[in-house]
Amino acid sequence: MATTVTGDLRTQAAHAHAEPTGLWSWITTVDHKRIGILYGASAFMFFLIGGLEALLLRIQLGRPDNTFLSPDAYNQLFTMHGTTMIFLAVMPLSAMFFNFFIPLLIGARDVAFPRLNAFSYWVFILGGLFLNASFLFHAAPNAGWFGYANLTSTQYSPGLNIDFWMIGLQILGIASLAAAVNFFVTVLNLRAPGMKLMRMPMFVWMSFITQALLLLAFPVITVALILLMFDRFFGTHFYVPSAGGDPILWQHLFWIFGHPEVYILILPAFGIVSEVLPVFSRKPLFGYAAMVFSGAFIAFLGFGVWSHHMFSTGMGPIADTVFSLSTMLIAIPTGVKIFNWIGTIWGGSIQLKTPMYFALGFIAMFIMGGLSGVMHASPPADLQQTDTYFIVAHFHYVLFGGSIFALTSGAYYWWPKMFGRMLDEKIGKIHFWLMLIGFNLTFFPMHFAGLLGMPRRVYTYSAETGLTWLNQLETVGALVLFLAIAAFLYNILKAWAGPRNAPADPWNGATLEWAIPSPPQPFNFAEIPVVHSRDPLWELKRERGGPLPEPARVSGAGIHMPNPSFWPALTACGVAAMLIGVMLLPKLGPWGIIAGGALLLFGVFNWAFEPA
Amino acid sequence: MADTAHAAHVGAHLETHSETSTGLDSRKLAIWTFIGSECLFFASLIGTYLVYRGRSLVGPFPHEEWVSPAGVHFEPILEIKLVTVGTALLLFSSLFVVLALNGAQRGRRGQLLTWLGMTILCGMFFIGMQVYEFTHFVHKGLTIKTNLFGASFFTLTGFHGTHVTIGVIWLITVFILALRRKLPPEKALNLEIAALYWHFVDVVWVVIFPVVYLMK
Amino acid sequence: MDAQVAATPGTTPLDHDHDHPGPAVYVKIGIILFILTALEVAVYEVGYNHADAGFGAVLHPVVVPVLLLLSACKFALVAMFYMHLKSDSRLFSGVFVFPLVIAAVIICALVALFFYLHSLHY
Amino acid sequence: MHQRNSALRRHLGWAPLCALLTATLAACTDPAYTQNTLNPRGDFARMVDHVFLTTVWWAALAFVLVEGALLYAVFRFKGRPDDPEPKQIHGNTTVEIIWTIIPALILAMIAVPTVRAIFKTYEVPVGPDVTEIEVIGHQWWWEFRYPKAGVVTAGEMHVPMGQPVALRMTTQDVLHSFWVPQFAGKRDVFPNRNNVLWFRAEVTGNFSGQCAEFCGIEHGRMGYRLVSESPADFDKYIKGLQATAPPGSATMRMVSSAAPATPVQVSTSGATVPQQKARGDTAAASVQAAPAAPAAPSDPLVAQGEKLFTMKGCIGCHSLDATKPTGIGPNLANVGSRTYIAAGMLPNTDENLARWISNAQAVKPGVLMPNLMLKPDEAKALVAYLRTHK
Ligand code: HEA
Ligand code: HEA
Ligand code: HEC
Ligand code: CUA
Ligand SMILES: [Cu+2]
Repeated sequence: MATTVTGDLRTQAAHAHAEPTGLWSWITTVDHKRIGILYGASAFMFFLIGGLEALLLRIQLGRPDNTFLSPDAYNQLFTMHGTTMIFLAVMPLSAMFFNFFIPLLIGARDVAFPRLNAFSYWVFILGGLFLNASFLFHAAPNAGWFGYANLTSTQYSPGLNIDFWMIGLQILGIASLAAAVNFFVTVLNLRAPGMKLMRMPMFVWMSFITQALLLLAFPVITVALILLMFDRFFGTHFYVPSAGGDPILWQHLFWIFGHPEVYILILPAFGIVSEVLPVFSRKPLFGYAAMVFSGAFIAFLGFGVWSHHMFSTGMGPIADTVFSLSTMLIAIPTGVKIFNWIGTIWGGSIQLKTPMYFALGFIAMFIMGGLSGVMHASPPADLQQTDTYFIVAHFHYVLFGGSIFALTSGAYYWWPKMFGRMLDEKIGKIHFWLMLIGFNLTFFPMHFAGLLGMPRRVYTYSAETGLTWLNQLETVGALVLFLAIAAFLYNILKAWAGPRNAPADPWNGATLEWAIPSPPQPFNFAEIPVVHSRDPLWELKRERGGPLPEPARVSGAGIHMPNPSFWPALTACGVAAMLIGVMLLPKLGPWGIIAGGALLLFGVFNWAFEPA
Repeated sequence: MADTAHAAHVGAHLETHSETSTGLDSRKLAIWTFIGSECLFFASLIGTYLVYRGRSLVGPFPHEEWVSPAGVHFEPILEIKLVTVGTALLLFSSLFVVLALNGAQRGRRGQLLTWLGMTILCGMFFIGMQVYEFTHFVHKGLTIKTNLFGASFFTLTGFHGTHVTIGVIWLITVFILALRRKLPPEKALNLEIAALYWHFVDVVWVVIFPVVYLMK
Repeated sequence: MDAQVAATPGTTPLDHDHDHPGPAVYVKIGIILFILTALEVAVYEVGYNHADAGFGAVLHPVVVPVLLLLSACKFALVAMFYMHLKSDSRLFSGVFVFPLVIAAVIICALVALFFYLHSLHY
Repeated sequence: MHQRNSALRRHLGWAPLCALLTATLAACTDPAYTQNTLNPRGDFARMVDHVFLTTVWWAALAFVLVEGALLYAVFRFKGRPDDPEPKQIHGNTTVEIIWTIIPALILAMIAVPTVRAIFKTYEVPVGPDVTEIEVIGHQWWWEFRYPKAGVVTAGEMHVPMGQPVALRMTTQDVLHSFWVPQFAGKRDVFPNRNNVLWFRAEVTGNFSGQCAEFCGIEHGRMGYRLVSESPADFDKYIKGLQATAPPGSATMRMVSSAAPATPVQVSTSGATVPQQKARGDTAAASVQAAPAAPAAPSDPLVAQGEKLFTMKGCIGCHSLDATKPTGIGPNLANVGSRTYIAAGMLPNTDENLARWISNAQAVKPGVLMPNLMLKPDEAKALVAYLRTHK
């Protein structure tokens, strides 16, 4: 029975479905796959920008007392590097995978609200461009990615820098929230028949938990930013000590958001490797239920540890103790995940393809980042570590060694499905080794630099500190990383120029997306599959006693898909215009806000009453 | 093959009420998700208000009198009576909208229009109450800049007021639909979703009212 | 067997047919809400303005918890009956209550942390 | 030893593993690292180091076991595409329980010393032998006040070796973080309250530290020097500072009773931060026997410098009297004898001093001291004058 249903997918012969092309089709698209590609392309562009910023930082630090960058330029660059990497690179790269693959993995034709999905993307890209536009005014944000009050007050930061940051992040927050509602509902509601919650692929589970985190964490930073905005524009004193305000409130609100945020960055990565490892070990994921629950537990605990970023603020011994212990607790569910991954490859038949390289690299590097995290969790020890390069080492191990390695693994794994083209294995492996070496060369010495006395966010240091050689190693490492990313770019371009001949199932995959052609047709599944197990495709192949025939492209006639729409993009412009209007209050008066609001309302009403 | 046809149907009407994996309507689930998220939004604002309670360096204060250094005397600024009326109106509006929904679901157009109209009126009165309260405070010398109480009070109640305003606009839209006979029972969900949002705005006030106005 | 599974879309449907209470219940709840609000204001009046003697003196030290309790009752009534959480799918309750718990914990934690911080004097 | 390291560096510097080895070897003892936290020289830092090393050893154990298992699995279970399908295992409850419990036990081993140390970090020493220092952060330099002695200085903090030091810290403007790498850890400073840190120096010497919370354009150059000296030398140092007050020591008394109050004015509106209780009034008595202030200048260059100091407006931001807390700029009462100037950035040579005062903006862009456009001979005169303030 199941065989027939899924079998039907591949046997319906017909004319190819004509896909729309052209710029307008991208602006009005509501196809989750195209939106995914938009997310991916934009995020990768931002990743390159963020990486370039990092390179400049590293060049500046390559010599003591260097004057390559002015102090102000350095401050702008590290702030934008952090902000870009977190909000404009890793989060939207994850969003690319949510968009493209959640519907495919759960056997759906699209997300629950396709137009809302387009809206999210357009808000995101406008926010990202707005943030980066600050460079044109020589006023890029310059107070660090967590912008501690009261440095961000008008008194100490009178320029536009902080305005750009504050407004930009609010715009991005709206994008994240809209997307989170959408995917939360999609996962709950659009699963194919038989796809019970405990049959969902692990990537879907981790993404689902990530949406919950987004929904709960982003409102908090929104409020923190609103209070800052009121301080800066309307003369309130939320963070102004002279009037009784307390800058520490910012820190609490920021990190109530900020810590869940780091799990927002890592959980999708956990999901990706949980897909890759079983496929390339030819063995199901070890301890599926434990993986689900540990993911949920990590997310839940993530709301109770925020003050571990504030140990040096002197919160008092009881608060320190509570937050220290809760933080340490997170190592347990995370350890469970690591062990289950090792359990997955244990006894498997490991196929060392590029995605697997990156997945294994992820485990190895993330463990190191996690262990240094546990070292920070001890407040007395953290009094030495905090705000030094030891912390910088920690978070690059979890963010780059964790998120970026896993996202790269996902890119190699799913590239054929997304674009119908294979990435080159040989270049992929060169990419991997360059990245592994460059990464460790850049960030491993940072542990020592930090312990030996290098504070973070300093635009230079003097030779007397003895830290020159460590910094030089790091700079060389960053150059190797540059080569690694260049190799990846080359691989992409090469695939682009090559034939579009990727098979539907190049890796002997276990999940639904491998049952349909590469790249998928707009409606994904000609017929919605019925699911009976966690690894539906493996089950099917086992029943058949061998690989499945290549699925044919079908006409899709009679399948109703949502129409393209221009209104989401227009509404997004309204949202951005309204918030930018706040920033232009002194120039335009309320008119900017009113114009943006009008555009927003116009967009929303047209959207609401447009037939889907 | 009835089940296959049925399955294809699932994907076909993505934004309409159709069979979903949970059997729940996606839009209703979405508004609940959004409401869950809003809980954290208001929690942050209420948290800020509480953290700054009693920490203003200068008056006027919510519950205490204050004599400024220049010798000007300020009464406690909050007007409990006025706000109690507003609170009651908002609570009743919750009752009204649920009656309107009941009407919509049963196809009783009169019931729907009457109670929906009443809801909108209550909402408008509430907004009017707040506008009056705000201007009154400003005249009495409390602005958003004056002190921490002013800042956190206006921000918290102001954002709540903004939510009420959005709710009113939304309900008016639904009211117009109903007037034009575009809200038949099978589309009552359009009102149900707006009503859920409206109730949420109401329960937020249920928290704000004692926290801001009644606790000294 | 397989056909059976396929016929049920997704997992088990969680939504019962709308067995929402009728207008009579709504009005009753409305009256209770009104009474609770009146009680709140009464607690405020008696607990603060007549705190020197009689019932006011008893009430005075517990005004805040009593107010919070009354408010929680109102909150629960609206959520359960007007927002239909009592009769609707439990998924909706989960999606609402979980954030609510986190929200409450965060508010309490913030208040406690600041109180503790201000109690430290160096 | 040092040489061997650099040889190693040259040959194998690229390999992370060697970096690890070299660094650990070098780190423990190498005085080349002036802010080395692995080389504690005070009891607080030693305690912190101990907790840190505990976490390191447990983490190292976890690291070796887990990475080892990972590597082993990768090599042991490497397969080929045509291999038969491996055994399909979905989980194993016993194993899963074990690897939940073991990390929990390891964490307990870390948590116990951690919690013990947390409470110690807040136990600020009190008593007559405690040297209290008020640390005040400014964009981008540190001010130090000795309330018992009624003196203030900047950029260089002197402490008596072997005696407990209690730091009471706040800031004049934005958040900073006071970091004493080899003696204690860091504490952030806030404009609206005091924070504390304490330590007891075990050795004498000149050490460096710097601001560790991003605080604006020159955060990177917000350093200071810590001079640990014998109690006798420390006494001399304090006496010397007290002596910078003009004769007729009424001012001294005034400061010594006012200083504890730390009149930290927040610049925006002039509201004051809660004042501390007066402390150390008794100490003022011991201040009587101070030597006289510098005699009237005999050197004409110094005399010219003295005039310029007023004419060029230096006096508007700087005081030469260590018993008077000053406004915008650091107190210069003993600038002539400081080892470094400009917040730990420049060794205090005549050239550096001249460079700094001629155009501070060129040395430390964005600094709050303006470019005063001094001609070289003016700078020279000022340097000569400042040199007389030791
Ligand atoms: C992807 C992002 C990510 C992730 C996953 C983590 C994970 C963790 N982080 Fe990290 N963290 C950041 C991103 C992340 N962090 C960032 C960006 C900052 C700096 C922000 C800034 O200041 O700019 C930061 C800062 C930071 C601090 C503040 C330091 C300071 O500023 O002073 C602390 C303190 O406790 C901390 C702790 C932890 C802990 C305990 C974990 C744990 O979740 C790790 C758990 C994992 C393991 C422990 C490894 C696997 C487990 C085993 C193999 C089992 C056996 C192990 C043991 C028994 C120990 N992190
Ligand atoms: C996911 C997040 C992420 C990622 C991937 C990275 C990647 C890198 N980061 Fe990171 N970093 C952060 C997040 C991240 N960072 C955060 C949050 C901070 C804190 C900020 C703060 O303090 O506020 C920080 C801070 C930070 C600092 C500390 C600055 C300071 O405190 O003074 C340094 C210093 O070396 C650094 C270096 C690097 C390097 C060398 C890379 C490299 O891995 C980058 C590799 C990429 C490239 C080298 C790009 C190559 C580009 C091309 C091939 C493109 C050519 C193309 C065109 C011309 C279009 N980063
Ligand atoms: C507008 C205020 C201002 C004026 C005028 C000013 N300074 Fe400064 N000065 C400062 C500030 C602020 C610093 C601290 C700079 C830093 O390190 O960030 C400083 C630092 C110094 C230092 C270094 C002190 C140390 O130990 O680190 C010296 C020396 C100095 N000034 C001398 C002078 C002289 C001489 C003049 C006049 C010719 C002068 N200053 C005029 C504000 C001023
Ligand atoms: Cu002061 Cu950084
Ligand atoms: Cu954290």
